[in-house]
Amino acid sequence: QTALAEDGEIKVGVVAAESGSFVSAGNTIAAAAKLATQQINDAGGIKVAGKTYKFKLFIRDDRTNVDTAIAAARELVNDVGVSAVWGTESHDFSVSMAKITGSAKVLQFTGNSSLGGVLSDESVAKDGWLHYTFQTEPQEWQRSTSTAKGVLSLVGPKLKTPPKHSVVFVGNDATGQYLSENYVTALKAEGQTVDLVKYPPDTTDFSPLLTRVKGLNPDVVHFWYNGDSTLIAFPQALKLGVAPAYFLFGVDPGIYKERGLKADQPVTMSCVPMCWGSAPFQAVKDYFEKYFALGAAKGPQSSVSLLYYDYFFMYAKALEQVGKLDDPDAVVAALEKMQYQGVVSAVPLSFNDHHQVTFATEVCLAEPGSSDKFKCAVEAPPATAPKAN
Amino acid sequence: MTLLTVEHLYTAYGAVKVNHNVSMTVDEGEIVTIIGPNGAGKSTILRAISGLLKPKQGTITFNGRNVTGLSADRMAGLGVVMSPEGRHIFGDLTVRENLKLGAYARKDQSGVDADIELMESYFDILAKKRDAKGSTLSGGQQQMLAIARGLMARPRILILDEPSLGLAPVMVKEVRSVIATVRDKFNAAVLLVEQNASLALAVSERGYLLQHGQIVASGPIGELRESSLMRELYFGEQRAPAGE
Amino acid sequence: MAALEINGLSKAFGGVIALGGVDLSIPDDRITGIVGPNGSGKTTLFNVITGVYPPTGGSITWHGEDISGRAPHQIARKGLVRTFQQAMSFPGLSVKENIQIALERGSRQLRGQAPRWHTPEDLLDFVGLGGRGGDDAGSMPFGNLRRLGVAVALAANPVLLLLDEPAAGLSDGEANMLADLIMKLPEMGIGVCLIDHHMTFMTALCQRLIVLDFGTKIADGTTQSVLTDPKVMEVYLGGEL
Amino acid sequence: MEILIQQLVNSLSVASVTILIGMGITLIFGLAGIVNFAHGEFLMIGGIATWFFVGMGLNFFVALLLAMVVVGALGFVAERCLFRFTLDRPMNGFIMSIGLSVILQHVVVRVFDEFQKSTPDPLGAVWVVGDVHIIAMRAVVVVITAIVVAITYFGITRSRYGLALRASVADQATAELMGIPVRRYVTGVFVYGSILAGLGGALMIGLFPITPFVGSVVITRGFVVSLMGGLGNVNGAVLAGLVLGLVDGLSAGYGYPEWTDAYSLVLMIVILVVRPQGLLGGTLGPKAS
Amino acid sequence: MTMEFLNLKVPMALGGAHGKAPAGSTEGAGNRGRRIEQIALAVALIAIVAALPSLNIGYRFLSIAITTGYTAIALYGLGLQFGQAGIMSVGHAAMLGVGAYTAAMLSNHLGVGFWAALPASIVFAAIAGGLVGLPSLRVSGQHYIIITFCCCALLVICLTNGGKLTGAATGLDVGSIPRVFGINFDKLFNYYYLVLAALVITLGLVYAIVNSSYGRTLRSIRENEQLARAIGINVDLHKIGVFMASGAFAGLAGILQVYYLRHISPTLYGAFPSLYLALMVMLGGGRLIYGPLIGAIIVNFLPEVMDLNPVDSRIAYGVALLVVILLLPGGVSSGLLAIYRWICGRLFGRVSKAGS
Ligand SMILES: Nc1ncnc2c1ncn2[C@@H]1O[C@H](COP(=O)(O)OP(=O)(O)OP(=O)(O)O)[C@@H](O)[C@H]1O
Ligand SMILES: Nc1ncnc2c1ncn2[C@@H]1O[C@H](COP(=O)(O)OP(=O)(O)OP(=O)(O)O)[C@@H](O)[C@H]1O
Ligand SMILES: [Mg+2]
Ligand SMILES: [Mg+2]
Repeated sequence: QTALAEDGEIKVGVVAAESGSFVSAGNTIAAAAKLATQQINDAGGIKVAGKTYKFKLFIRDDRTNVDTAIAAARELVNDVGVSAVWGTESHDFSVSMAKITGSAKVLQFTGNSSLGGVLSDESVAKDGWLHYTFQTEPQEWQRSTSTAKGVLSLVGPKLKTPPKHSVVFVGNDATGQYLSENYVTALKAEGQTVDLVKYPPDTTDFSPLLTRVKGLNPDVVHFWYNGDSTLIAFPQALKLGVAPAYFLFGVDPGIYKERGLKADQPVTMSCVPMCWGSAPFQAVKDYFEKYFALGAAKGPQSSVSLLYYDYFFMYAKALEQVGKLDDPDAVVAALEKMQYQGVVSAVPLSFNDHHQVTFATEVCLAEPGSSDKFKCAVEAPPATAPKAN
Repeated sequence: MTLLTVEHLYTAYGAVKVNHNVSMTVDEGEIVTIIGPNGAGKSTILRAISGLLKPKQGTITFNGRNVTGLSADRMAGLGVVMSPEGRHIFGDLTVRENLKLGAYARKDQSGVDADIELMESYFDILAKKRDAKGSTLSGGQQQMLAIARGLMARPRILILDEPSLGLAPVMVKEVRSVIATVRDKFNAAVLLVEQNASLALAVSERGYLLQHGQIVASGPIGELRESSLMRELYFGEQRAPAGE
Repeated sequence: MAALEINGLSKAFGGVIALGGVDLSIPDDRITGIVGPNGSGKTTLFNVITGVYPPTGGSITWHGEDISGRAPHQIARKGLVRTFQQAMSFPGLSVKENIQIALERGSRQLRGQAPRWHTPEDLLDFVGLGGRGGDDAGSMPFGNLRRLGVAVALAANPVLLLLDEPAAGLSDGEANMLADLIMKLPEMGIGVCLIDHHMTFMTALCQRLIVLDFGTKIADGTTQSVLTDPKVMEVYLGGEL
Repeated sequence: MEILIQQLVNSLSVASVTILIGMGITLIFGLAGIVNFAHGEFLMIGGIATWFFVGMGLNFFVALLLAMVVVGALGFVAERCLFRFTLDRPMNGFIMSIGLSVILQHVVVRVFDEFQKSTPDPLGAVWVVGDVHIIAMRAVVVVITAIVVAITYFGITRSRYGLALRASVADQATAELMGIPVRRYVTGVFVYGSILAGLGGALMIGLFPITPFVGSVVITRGFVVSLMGGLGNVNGAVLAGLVLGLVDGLSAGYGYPEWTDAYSLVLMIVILVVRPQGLLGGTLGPKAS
Repeated sequence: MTMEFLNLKVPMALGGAHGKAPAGSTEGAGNRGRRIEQIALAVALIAIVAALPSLNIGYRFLSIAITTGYTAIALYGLGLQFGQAGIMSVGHAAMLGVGAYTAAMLSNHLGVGFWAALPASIVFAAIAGGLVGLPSLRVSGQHYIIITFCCCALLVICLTNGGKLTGAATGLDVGSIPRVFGINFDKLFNYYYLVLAALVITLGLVYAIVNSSYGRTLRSIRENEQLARAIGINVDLHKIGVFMASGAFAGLAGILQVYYLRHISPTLYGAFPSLYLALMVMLGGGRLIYGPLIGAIIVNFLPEVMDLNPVDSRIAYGVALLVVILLLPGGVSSGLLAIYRWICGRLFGRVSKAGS
């Protein structure tokens, strides 16, 4: 069932939500894929065993519906015969799809943080069901630690006394449940006492829960994970005077500026994975220029595209290294060993032995009273997982 | 003066034809009865006149004005008011509210309270059950309420579909006098469908005999009662085939 | 002892006393009539007997068994089946299916007898609706609907059939035909208890009349004697018939 | 103590938006006999329209009035072109309204985009009393809700329209025989309910950002309020809205936060089982057989 | 109470809103010719559907056909409940959820595989159906609908907060179906036939129920509860019975779903999937035997067929729904049936007498 390229084409697929409730994240994947494949093809394609191949991209909408996602995966894998798939952005779909791609030896790149929960020695081993699956979001403890360090180091100097008590405010869905555990651990490792408050997904009026948070007397409130919800909750928190400092995960400085958000308190924010509103590296800046030039929308989720972009290049590089198109096992082996200098990270990207990528997270501080002055930092990813003390 | 004229009326429910070429008149202050076996289409004529059912063909003229096809609420506004078969009391509303609704189309809201008292004097049960919900009334009590509710509109013509249904003999007599009152006091005509022979014969002046959706005889009620169909129907002198 | 024995039965709705301690005995091999002014509690009596409302006080004994407070379907299965004052059917179904449903239910309560009607058509013929089986029960004229109501109740295989104003809306001629039909029932082993205001109909059918007024029994006896009772004449008949 | 007072203040403001949604639904459901699942989308469009007009440079409160007009017109068209034809089959109307909600969501996505929309806080002020923060815009929402409740109460419950509407939903044909222009009234109620949705949406975007998908989040609460209070019962909607607001405020403040949504659901089921006609009693809605 | 009095269509309870049974409905299909016609149609349909995979239709199509299949099974339960007993639910996905989670939890915590879990899923979903049905004995149609919606939301909250037991928001994974007679169900074709077999059994059972005296009993409850009680029908018992039957079919659908997706999470069983189930039944028509199947086919395949821009396709989809509901209030199946009868009438020169 291996996808054999014909006429110098390598078929690759994307499954993403172009409609339905995940549409804002889903659209960014398709946009990134188009940009990456176009760049690779324009630069002369992929040279394998002396022959030149171009990527042929098949994009399928999953309508934020798992049945459609599976049908799309089946189609791409069995009918179209792609050799690799990018997507999806939601956990359930990725997992269900991995069962299809894995058994057909089709590579799958998915920027799904909670996938970390199932990537294990066993599942990524040679006959494991995730052997062909790669997680393109950083390992959660890495992101959590570099974020926690970044937030505390930026906020600390702005407060009268160093922050000691953090409250993590997170949506009670799959990603939220999985992510918050790691972040709480990371904060504890940085010496914080931490309270975790989960809000039901789809909450619109946060004032009762925020008042509860206020009652906990936090030094810093961390709005974790869902940028859209954070953008609803944060202004309410400001009005209720919930805390002396805030951290907004997944809120891009670009959005902060666009919304004209402003606070007297220090506010930090971070993006998944790099911010388009205040990009730390020239490469990222260039990337977003091209990305938005293609007509992609500027939203809280725009950065998600970066979780997919680099991996087209990595995959192309791996194919060239292997020199064969019909040996997915060799491609996996090549990827496992590869160091690739991508856009998303200052240090080369690489996968660990659980097929998880490593890179740092950018954290920015908005100067109190301003909506467009940012100070950003990228904490180097830690080498080992933190332990709460 | 002719108040209501029906000319060449045809009615149907979907493909089921009911009335064929029905023509009739009601004069001002007159009491007219339509008589006919079960399923002859009596109620259907009344529905067409009161605007609940659009006629397939024919014209209905009221007070010199062509009212064919007007909706029921417009007809009520003009003074054509029907008290339907099977009472149709608003079960969730109180007796008083039911009466008030009867007067909905009236412009002179001031007279309404006085009329409610009048109705309560005709049917004393309505006073006793003033605040009871319609659904808790007994069948006969509901029937009285339905008639009173129709009267509350101060209609020019009151259409009653089987008003004596479910009434005790003593109340049937009461209804008889109320119908007479309608004409005398309210100055209204009455168009009646009634199975109770003694009531129909006692109150009405003229009648139409309906069979298979068509008018087969008409005239002063005294003459009609001699017709064979009428005898068969009302007095059971001969058996009509069942299920007509 | 009669099949249905009612002792001191009372029913109050809030302040309204619909039944104020009624004693009755109704046999299941005859036709018994109940009359009374509007609102005197006749329908309520049926409702309480058939379990639609629990009684406020008193007892109902059916063939020696106390059935007060039982659920309506349990009472129906014991052979006490009623019709409704507002004629009822299963409106969205065909006339035939209306009867079939009840027949199937009734055939499970045969109490050792042979079924009286084998097919819906038999029963339709019996009530004079022969050939109407395909009609939609919801769009029948009033009179036929009444007949269908009786047919459905008969199909449920009653021992005592409680009819609430079966002749309402029928002309005298039609009422006579219905009376002929009801007359046949006791011979078939079905007792009848009947409410109606149609006096020619009642006098033709019932040898015995019970009169209720304000929830109490004011007369009980032969039709002749009851109808000449001055009290009944006053409250119910409003003078001579 | 401040926290408790703050929670009570919050509850009141949560309750008022809920009341506005619930009141629109209770009128449309209980008095016009239409189960409009797209009511949430009507609200969303009210919010998006406000955002659009504010973006054009209009004052927030002018935009709010325009949004009410827009949604009212939408309601008029929907009733005249769609729900009119399903009055006798409420379940079909219900399914149709689901279709309508899909259409409205995606038309908004098509015309604008799928991202959150927000307007600057129209008032911006926050009054701090002790340590209790009273957000000016929320206070305004409470006041507007109170005014609307009063208008509705006297306009619908106290006038003869209320009675006529209750009669119409119970038995349309007989109501017509009484001279009640049932069709016109149904349209009227539907449009009025829609205008309330428009107002709710406008006020909502005055409080926090909304997305084209917000309708489906608020709609359940609207139905819960209308049934809990009693269909068609304005007072009932107010009471139920307050109860829900209080339950939300207190459970969020003192319960297990991840179970926040469950408290009000359980409460509603219990109330409906114990009092099927709702707390204050109402119509049976689309005629129950 | 006379329903059609005054000849205005009386608005019926939200529950039983299909109006009159369309001509030629399965209800009381007594006529022998019609029965032969039905059997022939069923055989032809099954033959076509069974032959589909060999026509090289592609995996995408096949996948969607599987989804359609198990959705249709759940819809048949809902169709019984709504079409026959007249009680609608917009929380039916919760019943699927109980079936699916029963299987997944048995597999994860007790190592019980597909075949052993199958009866358990059906039984648990049936019990859940009965429990959720209890309030319907007290509250009226439209109130009950909202209760089902809330029950569904509650289930999702419980599953989301169920920790290890339910896999919380992340959900649970299951393995493959153990082979029987050497059939490997990991092959999509084989899974397709498994679902097809389940669907055919469902169809047969539903057909039998609808045409049995039990089916008639349910319809009598739909049409007039009070009268049904008065002739000795235990209305409450049968209502709960139909909820349990409906739940059982949903349970079957649920276990088929979980072993197809191989991974489930609470959001699959929330408000939206539930609404779509209700929508499919209404669209296809709850009272005709092929109604639920047609509804499932339309909803699952329509977006595929109209593969416009996703946003446009949603709009077109909504518009199509409005048009269907307005023009064919009895559902697409009744519209198709009318066309079929019309053609037959034309072809054979006889006017179909059904329903006249
Ligand atoms: N809603 C309806 N749909 C179809 N046919 C109907 C409908 N209502 C009545 N019919 C039919 O129309 C015919 C006339 O009915 P109608 O109710 O006018 O009779 P009627 O003379 O008033 O009889 P009754 O004395 O029993 O009240 C009957 O054959 C009946 O079956
Ligand atoms: N559910 C109820 N709630 C309150 N009062 C009721 C209820 N049902 C009946 N009543 C009252 O009880 C009394 C008896 O009513 P019932 O229906 O038994 O009278 P009836 O003898 O059948 O009269 P009719 O001959 O008019 O049918 C009436 O005054 C009625 O208003
Ligand atoms: Mg009639
Ligand atoms: Mg009575």
